[in-house]
Amino acid sequence: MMDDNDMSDHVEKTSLFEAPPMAEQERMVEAILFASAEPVTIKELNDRMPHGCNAAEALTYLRKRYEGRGVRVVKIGEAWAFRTAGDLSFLMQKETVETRKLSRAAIETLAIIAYHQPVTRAEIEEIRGVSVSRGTVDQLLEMEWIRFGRRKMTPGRPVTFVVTSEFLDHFGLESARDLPGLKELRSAGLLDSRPPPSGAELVGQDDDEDQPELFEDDD
Amino acid sequence: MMDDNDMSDHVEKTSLFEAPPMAEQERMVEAILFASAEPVTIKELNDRMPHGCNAAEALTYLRKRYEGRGVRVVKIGEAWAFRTAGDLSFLMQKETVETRKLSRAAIETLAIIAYHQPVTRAEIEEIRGVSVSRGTVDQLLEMEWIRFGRRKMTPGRPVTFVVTSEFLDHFGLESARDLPGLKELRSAGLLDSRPPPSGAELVGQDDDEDQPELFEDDD
Amino acid sequence: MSEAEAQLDFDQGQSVADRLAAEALIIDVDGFEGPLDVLLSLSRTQKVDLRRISILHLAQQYLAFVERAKALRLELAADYLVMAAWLAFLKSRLLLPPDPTDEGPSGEELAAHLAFQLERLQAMRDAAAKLMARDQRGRDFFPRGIPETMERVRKVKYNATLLDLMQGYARIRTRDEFRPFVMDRDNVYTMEQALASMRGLIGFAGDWTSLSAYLPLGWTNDPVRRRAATAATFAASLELVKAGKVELRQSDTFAPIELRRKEGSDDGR
Repeated sequence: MMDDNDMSDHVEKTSLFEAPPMAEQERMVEAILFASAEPVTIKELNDRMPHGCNAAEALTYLRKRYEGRGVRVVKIGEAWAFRTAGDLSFLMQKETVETRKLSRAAIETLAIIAYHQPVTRAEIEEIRGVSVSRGTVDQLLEMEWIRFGRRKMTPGRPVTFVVTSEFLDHFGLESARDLPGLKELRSAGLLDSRPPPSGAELVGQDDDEDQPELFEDDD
Repeated sequence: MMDDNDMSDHVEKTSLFEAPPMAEQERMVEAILFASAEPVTIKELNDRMPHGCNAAEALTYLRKRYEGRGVRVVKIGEAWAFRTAGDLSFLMQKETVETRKLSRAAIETLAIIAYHQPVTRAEIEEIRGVSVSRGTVDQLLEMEWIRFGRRKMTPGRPVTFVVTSEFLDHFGLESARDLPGLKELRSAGLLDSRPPPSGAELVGQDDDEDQPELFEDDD
Repeated sequence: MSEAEAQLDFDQGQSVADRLAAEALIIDVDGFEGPLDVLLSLSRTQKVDLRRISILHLAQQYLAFVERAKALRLELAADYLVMAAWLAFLKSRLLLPPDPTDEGPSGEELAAHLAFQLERLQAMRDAAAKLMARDQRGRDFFPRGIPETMERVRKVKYNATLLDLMQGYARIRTRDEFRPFVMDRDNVYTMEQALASMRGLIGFAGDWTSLSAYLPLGWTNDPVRRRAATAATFAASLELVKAGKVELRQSDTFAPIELRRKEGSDDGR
């Protein structure tokens, strides 16, 4: 906070352009995040708050304030939202939304996309050893848990899939880096796209001739 | 808040049937009010919270906690809900300003008022050769570019319109007399300066001899 | 371990529960998501780390599985059979001493890759389970139940420049004064114009005069303008004839058209 006495002269002159005090900015962030069911980005916060506000700073104070409360300030991707504390879920039967039961194939496909993103359909099939049905991908797209990523710079320029911030929000993740067990899987080399021994017929590869090339410049 | 130390003995003995500490109850009320799609009554709160809770008391603490915050706990009928603090309601509005070009009819009407003020609606219609819609005049009045002038001392005492200082401001004019005259319009190439193909008697008539009269009864 | 031993192992060396499980594998073949899924299930019976699994053993188990499935006359999808063929090939590679002249990957390399695939699939299944076990929105934690909608206030600001104003005014003045010429009609002479000018002139037309004499000044040289003026003047003279003001005559085809004021008509002007 500024020293008001020192600056009083200055403040008088520029009061029109002076940002509100930080406590006030914190209230504003609180109000905006409370009002929205969707996560709100820092940019959106700053856009909605008066000129000169620092939403990011106000947010750090707000997060601290709500630590241990019944609702919490959570980060979802690049955005922020209030969510009820997980330990109080037992109170919420009334609010519980029946989610469509996902098939085992859909859950596995989702996990593969989350852990391997950006990933092509052929890569998913290589990992699961079966072809991925259109319906499975469509369902995940429809739920807005996955979306199309950039095309791979490999022959055929196949589309890739990545998870969305909606996915992060649903599973209470700040980012895809926070996926459970991600580090362990990576260090175990299980997220590598290890090409099959050259010339070998691939297990699970039924008809994708271009499959071996898919992993050439995978990241 | 309760004194936990005083009660620790008691809590230990009856923990199975003991209500959660008040701080915990407050968190519960907070989460329920936050997540509920409708305002929640005390009875509902008690029904949803573990046995032995005192929702009314927890609510009192919660209200106090949110005093002066960006959101407040408010009573709606017999039920309770979170609402944005009144002084922050401006954050819930997104104002988009769209600049649109004034319609041709409005510009022409405005021009006639500026050049011929004070002018009655009938006079405007005579000059434009078409009737002037109410909407056009209302729009100009609303923009505060025109206002009502004195009534004309003619039968029916029709109201007149004049331009406002707002209008002069917008167009960077000191007075309506500073509007470019017909001669200037012509030299600016805005008026057709070709002699009419025939009827030479018309030529010269559109010179601005009559211009001074435009402002004859200007006030 | 010989193949026979493995077969024995698979058939009899397991507990009842394991045999039931093996049975279930066959009965539920359609429930499997492809050969890799079957291999993963079979590998569990080895009860070792997937990295140390015996691929040879696994290959034998799979081949036995496919045999039994065929014996039960279950329709086996092509990829199960492709896998069987591939595993048979792999098994032979693993069992035979390596041929130094043979190019391509060794049996060990192929086996290692298969083991990797199985381990990776298992890892993804575990990860999926962990993911689904997380707190989920709408089940364990919740967003605001009464979101306050952002009100969109749309303000329209109208704008106009001085030039707009001047153009607007000029437009009106132009309309007023040159109404017939508002459009680009330089070379169009209207009948109304001709009528107006003839009305002023026919008072002086006591004698037969050529129609061409009535053409307005400045419309006689340019052929386009002359044609327009002639047509308009002729049409106007017909109007005047109809009104009983003038008489028209033409001595021959293409001869000049002449007109004069009709006797008795005093309305020349």
